[in-house]
Amino acid sequence: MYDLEFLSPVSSGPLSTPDGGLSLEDASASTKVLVRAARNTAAGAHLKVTYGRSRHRRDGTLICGSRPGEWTLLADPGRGAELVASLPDEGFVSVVDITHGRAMFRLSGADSIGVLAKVCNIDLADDMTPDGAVFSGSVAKVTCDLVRDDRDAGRSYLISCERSFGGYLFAAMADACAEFGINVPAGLSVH
Amino acid sequence: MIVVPCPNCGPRNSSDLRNAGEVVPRPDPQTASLHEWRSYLYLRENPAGWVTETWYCRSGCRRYFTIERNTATNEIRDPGNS
Amino acid sequence: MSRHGYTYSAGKLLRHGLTRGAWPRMWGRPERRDSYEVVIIGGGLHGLATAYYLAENHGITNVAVVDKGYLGGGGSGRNTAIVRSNYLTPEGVAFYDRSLHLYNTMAADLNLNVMLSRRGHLTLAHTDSALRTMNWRAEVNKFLDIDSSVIGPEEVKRLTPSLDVSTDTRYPILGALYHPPGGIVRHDAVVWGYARAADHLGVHLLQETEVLDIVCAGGDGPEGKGPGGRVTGVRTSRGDISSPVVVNCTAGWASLISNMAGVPLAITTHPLQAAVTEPCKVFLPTVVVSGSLHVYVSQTDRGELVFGASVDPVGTYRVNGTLEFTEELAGHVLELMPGISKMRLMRQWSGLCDMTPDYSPIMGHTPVEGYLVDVGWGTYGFKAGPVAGETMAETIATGRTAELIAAFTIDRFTDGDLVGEKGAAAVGH
Amino acid sequence: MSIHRLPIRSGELIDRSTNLSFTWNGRTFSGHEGDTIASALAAAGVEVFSRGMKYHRRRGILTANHWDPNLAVQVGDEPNVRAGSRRLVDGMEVTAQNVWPSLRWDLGTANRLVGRFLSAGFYYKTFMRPQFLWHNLYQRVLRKFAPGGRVHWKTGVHGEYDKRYAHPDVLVAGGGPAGMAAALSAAEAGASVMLVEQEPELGGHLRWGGPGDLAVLADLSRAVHSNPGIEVLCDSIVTGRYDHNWVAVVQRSHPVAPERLIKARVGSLIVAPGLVERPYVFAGNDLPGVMLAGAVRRLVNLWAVKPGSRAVVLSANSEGDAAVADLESAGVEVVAVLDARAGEDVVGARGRGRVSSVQTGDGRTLRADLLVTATGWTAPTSLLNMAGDRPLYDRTAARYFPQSLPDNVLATGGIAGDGSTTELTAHGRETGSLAAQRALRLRHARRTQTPRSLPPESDPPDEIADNRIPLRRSPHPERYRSTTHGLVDFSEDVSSKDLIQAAGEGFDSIELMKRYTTVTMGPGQGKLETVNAAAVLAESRAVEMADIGTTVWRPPFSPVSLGALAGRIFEPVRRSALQGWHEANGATNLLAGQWVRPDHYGSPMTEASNVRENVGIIDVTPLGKLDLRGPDVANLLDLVYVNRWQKLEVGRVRYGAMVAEDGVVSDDGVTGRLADNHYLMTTTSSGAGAVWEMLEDWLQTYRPDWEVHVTPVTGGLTSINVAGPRSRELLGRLVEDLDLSADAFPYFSVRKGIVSGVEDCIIWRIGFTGELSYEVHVPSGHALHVWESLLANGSDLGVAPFGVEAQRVLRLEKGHYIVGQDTDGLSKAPTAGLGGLVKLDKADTIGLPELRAAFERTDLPVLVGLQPDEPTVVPDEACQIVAAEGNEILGRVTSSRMSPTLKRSICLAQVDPSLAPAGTSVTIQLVDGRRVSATVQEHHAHVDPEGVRQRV
Repeated sequence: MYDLEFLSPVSSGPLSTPDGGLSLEDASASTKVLVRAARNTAAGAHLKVTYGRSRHRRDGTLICGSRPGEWTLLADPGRGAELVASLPDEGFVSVVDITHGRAMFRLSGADSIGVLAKVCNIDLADDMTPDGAVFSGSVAKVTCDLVRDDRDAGRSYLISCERSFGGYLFAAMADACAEFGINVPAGLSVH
Repeated sequence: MIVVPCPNCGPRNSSDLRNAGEVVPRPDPQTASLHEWRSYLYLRENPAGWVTETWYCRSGCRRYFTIERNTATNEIRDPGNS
Repeated sequence: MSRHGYTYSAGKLLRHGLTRGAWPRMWGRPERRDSYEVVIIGGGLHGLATAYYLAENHGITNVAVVDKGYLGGGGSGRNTAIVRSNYLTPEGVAFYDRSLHLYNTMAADLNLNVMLSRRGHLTLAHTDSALRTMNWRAEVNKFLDIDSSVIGPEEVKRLTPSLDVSTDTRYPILGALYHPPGGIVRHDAVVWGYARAADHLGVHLLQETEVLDIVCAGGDGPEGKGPGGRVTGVRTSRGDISSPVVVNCTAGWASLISNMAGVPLAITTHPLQAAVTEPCKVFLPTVVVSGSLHVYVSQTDRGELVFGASVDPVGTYRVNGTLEFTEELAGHVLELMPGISKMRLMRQWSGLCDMTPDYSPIMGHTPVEGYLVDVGWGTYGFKAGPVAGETMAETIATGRTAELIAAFTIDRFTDGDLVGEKGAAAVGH
Repeated sequence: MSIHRLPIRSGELIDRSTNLSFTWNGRTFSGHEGDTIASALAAAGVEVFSRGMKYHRRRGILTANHWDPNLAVQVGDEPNVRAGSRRLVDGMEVTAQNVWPSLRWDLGTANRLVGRFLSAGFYYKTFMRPQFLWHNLYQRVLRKFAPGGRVHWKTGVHGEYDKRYAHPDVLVAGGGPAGMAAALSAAEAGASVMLVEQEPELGGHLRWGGPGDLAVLADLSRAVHSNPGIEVLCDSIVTGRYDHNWVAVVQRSHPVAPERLIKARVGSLIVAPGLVERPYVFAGNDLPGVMLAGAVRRLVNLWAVKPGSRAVVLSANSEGDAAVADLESAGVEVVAVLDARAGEDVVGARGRGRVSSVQTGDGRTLRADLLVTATGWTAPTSLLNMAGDRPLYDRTAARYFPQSLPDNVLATGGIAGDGSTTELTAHGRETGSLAAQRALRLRHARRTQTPRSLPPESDPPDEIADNRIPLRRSPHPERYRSTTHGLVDFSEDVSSKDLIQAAGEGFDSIELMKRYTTVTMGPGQGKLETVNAAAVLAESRAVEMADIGTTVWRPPFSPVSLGALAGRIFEPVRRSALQGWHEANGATNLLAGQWVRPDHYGSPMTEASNVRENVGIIDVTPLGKLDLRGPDVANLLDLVYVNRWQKLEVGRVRYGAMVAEDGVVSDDGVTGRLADNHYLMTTTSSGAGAVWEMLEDWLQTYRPDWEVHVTPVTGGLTSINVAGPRSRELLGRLVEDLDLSADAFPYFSVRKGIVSGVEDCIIWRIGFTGELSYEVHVPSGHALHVWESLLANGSDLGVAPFGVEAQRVLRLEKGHYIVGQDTDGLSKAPTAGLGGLVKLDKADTIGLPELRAAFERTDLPVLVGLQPDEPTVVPDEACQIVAAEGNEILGRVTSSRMSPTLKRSICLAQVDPSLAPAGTSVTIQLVDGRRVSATVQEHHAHVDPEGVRQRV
């Protein structure tokens, strides 16, 4: 645990509509740990989700089956070392703390599906992408990992991308939100 | 924007993937003659019909896989079903 | 009557207007003979030009041009009609410069106005590395006496005021390769001009005649095809034709035709798409190309903007076009000219391009005697049409490979002597 | 002012309580909400809206809808607006296009005098000589006559356009009775439906029908709008159907965007666009006052506009008959109804500026100011063509019908056949159910194949056969052209006579005819013209229509603005964690691929000198970085690099170069071994993505037995190069528990450690600049802290940031080549001077046979260090190296700079092997044409070729 401040690639604070029906906020400081393991290893069994699905562990970690043989663990800031150490180390397993390597945002609210449908070609209907769905795709031309992670029965998505795209992507998302009533601060430019 | 059936992700828009072209077996670099090697590098069947080709699921599972596609119609089938 | 048949002129227009008399046919629909001295597969620009120069320059008139459809129905009528000679390699420059020369005198030579418009050709550079490539091309061009130079953003703006040369854009225009002789031609007229002239010289233009097979003897492969053999004729949808010389002048189908002779090619076929807007009053005086943005654009005399791009990344014989092409095209055009967002795209189409590993054609003799190729033109076929016809005719008539095409031999891939044009070719229109 | 406005009509669209003011050619007019531009002007008595393209004849309303070729106008800065369908907006400034100086007095009419000389393709037959006249005069004149509106390229902006994706099970193109019925039944079957209608309101032809039609319309429309499973998009057009049912919709009714492109992946596409009425070809058919029956019906019933006062109607069908009734109800005197079914005909219309008399087939001349024709329909089969269909001509019905469609495209409504409203809606309902069934099966399969989705709870719906009862095909006379010649293409001014002439000249296939005469090439793309053109061709060749075929209708169905197609332009840019600092501290940026990075901070030469004399720091984050883990990493490195990797020890770093399978140099970088099974690879900035994908390819398809995990960490590790003779001292102030001495931390080794309190930093000692230098890779969330600490702790050492330009100078002084700049698409390993690095005796390396072949060649170009003999001359990069005598290119300068260290110009160059030996004098041709001499150097490096400085 550093006593240094984590500097996010996103300089903007949370944005939301006056009625709170749509919000976009930076979550880049969250702990993100990437686990790669062959199917037959203990780590794979331990994490208990398959590609495309996610589950909340009791310790607050969101475990995402992000690719075949690949998991992403998402948790509150500062838990990287703990999560890395928590995995059974047998067989061919790689655990990489990618907290610094990924920008992440949370997009929430009933209109979030409308926002995302403007910049992402994935079918977001409830049967194709239900709560807990994990998927990857292009968002405003940046490859992203997404999780539908509803909150308080409201639609919500976690969207993460390579860190260096973070500033651009946050601005592009904010821009897509504008027609739903979010006031985009001046200076948040997609270029 | 054709749909490419990724064996891991399900159907995906082709813009999420990269087409890596016809599958051409790589000759043994120790024994191949230069002529064989350059045939592997440059010569292609290029049929107007079914071709076995590789795709990389760039925005999705990041796996390489092969499918059969009809280059005259863009129909796609699994190599297992041909 | 002239050597091209009925002579067109302003006077003739006047006479026909006054008498309302019918104009003669530009070409006939002749009866097929059983044998020809030369059979050319493909009734597009290359095939017709080859036939014309065989007849005109070498007196070989017992020639048939066979096409499965109508004249100029393939790439000849689907390209964006740009001509230029500012290539990267000395081989490329010499070759395309000869072509440009033939285009310059074509209207008079063929007695048909092909509407050559030498309006200047700008290849924009948005990055340091692109600018370096432009410099490279300019230096090679200048050394070979081609009118070509790198100019700065102010000069770009002066030549083409609708371009956005401000520096705060995502793709700022850092400069451009400027090639004053480059321009556009009415592509269909070029086809018709060669067709009309070849027809008059005695060449048979056999439309709606599909080649089903190339007949060979003595080769290593099945049915006597392949290396070591020789050609004896073609089998068509309208009967067999015997001929000691068969020339593959097709684009889009070159691999399939060549396989009929047992000669595999280093080609993959990709569509190249184009589109045109509704007409608007003329405002774009030059041909503008951006390699980084994969777009080229010019405005026709009718006021339409004609757009092209680089070939589709996925090889296919489909020519029905894609939506994403128009989306990317529009985005890129508006990066260059943000003021024209209200123009409407009216029609899109695509043609097939036979791409070779080094973006240069495959020309001349093959391991099968009497079977010659003029294929693999990628996206450059239109510019090269006249010189390809001239050099192929020379190669056929003399039996020796014409000097200008010596670098484009079929053997270069197995010999490891690729031509270096690829560096400049990303979108080199 | 609304002199032609009729009393209230039951189906009218206008809201008479509103008053919208607009201008037409500078004069103020008014209209109502619901008016089109054309209906408001027609109500005010305007008869002429445009001029023909070639002969500049006056043009009035012909079809009074979207396809009207005579109603293209300029609205503000928007050219080519369809006044026949664009709804009036208060304050619109509307002007006529293609006229000069005015619509009323147009000088272009002079062309009419010479019209007989301007036959099809006339321009191909003249202006051949002299050439200079063509270039300098004729062409300029021709360009002046280009049709169309004005694009405001100086002031226009790319406005608020956006796009969205959609995934409806069923998309219905066309909101007429059949389309609405189809949407309803599809939604009832459980499908999600998108219903797209071109007009601002649903209803299609029911809108201008009688009370019965209007009642059906009201019921259907209410049901559609209240069904939650149907998304209704009016004022929107399905512009294209592409492979795998990728469908483009341009929505004009969006509350924010002027036009929004919707890209829909559709389960089933239902094509229900109705029919397009076609004009009749006869002399004078382009006179104002000649209208189609549909135009009259729309003007009267939708906008309550009286289209004339004395009418002659030529009717071949019920639409013509209904027009007669509408005209009578509007108080228009119907002078004569000519029944085309009984062989009656019109041979001409005459008048100055507007029809004043009509010549009939039986020789009568009738006085009239309105001539209405109803001679049949064109099926707008564009979307079906795009789906691969080749519609067939049916002689009895005198129009084209779909032939064979893929399972995911269905046709209903007028395009599929004729029927009463009841029959059309019944067919629509059956089509909707079938489409839904097929789409739901697809959705079931998609859910089964997609791991993130909810697995389906039930079996897929049963496949049902297409048991729809086809709509009938009502007999219709084949009436295309009268005994006289008239216009076939109104936008292009092409007459039937032109077409017959073209066929006679050899342009006797429809495609050749199209190209020669430009028929169907205008903005309508043949909606009105195609069938008439085919009919004239058939006539001239004396063959059946069915033998002619039609031109292939290409997308888009209706023209789409570039703004809508472009949408929001997404061009991702990448920024390092330090980019904000750079910009706040005076950096001039450089765009390198997707990266934005500092080129310099004011003076690149000073920055470079400071590195040689003191210490500089540079942000090199864009350097590609790949974390490699697993027992087989060394095997992988052996495969992808030309050199050997099995013996790299933990804590050591090695340079590696890559070639592709064709032997051409593709990338390079250093790779360090951090632990037994843990490496960090770096690549060029531009090659990072490609190298990653290439590694995955080899691991997945060629050696799946190897255990290696590749993780890209480019942005996660911010890379800072600390370079210069005082770099050790500077870095020493910030590291904890790390001995930086030459013995403990030698050249080309790597350590992990804490830098300025930041853990997990990776430091390696390499020398791209040729100086003692350390590359520090810092977890990016803390990178700014480290960067600022370096600056804060080194002011006494002279630390200063340097940018890319200074780095380029430094590396050139040191003679390091850059892949893609000093090498090109043909450069093989020997050219780059990799002879000492390449190991040809490995079991496998990418491109191994080509590597072996390359080293046997003696003719490959060679990269050399080069110094101009005149030290102040810096040849531009790309200058050619030429033979001193004769006309031959022997190489080129690939990199060049003024060296601040040597105070002279230095270069790298690719040269012919004959020029490669050190000491050879070569000739460089400068950009201005001057030639200078230069001497080949012994080393690539101009400064410190022995490498003393970086090894201290």
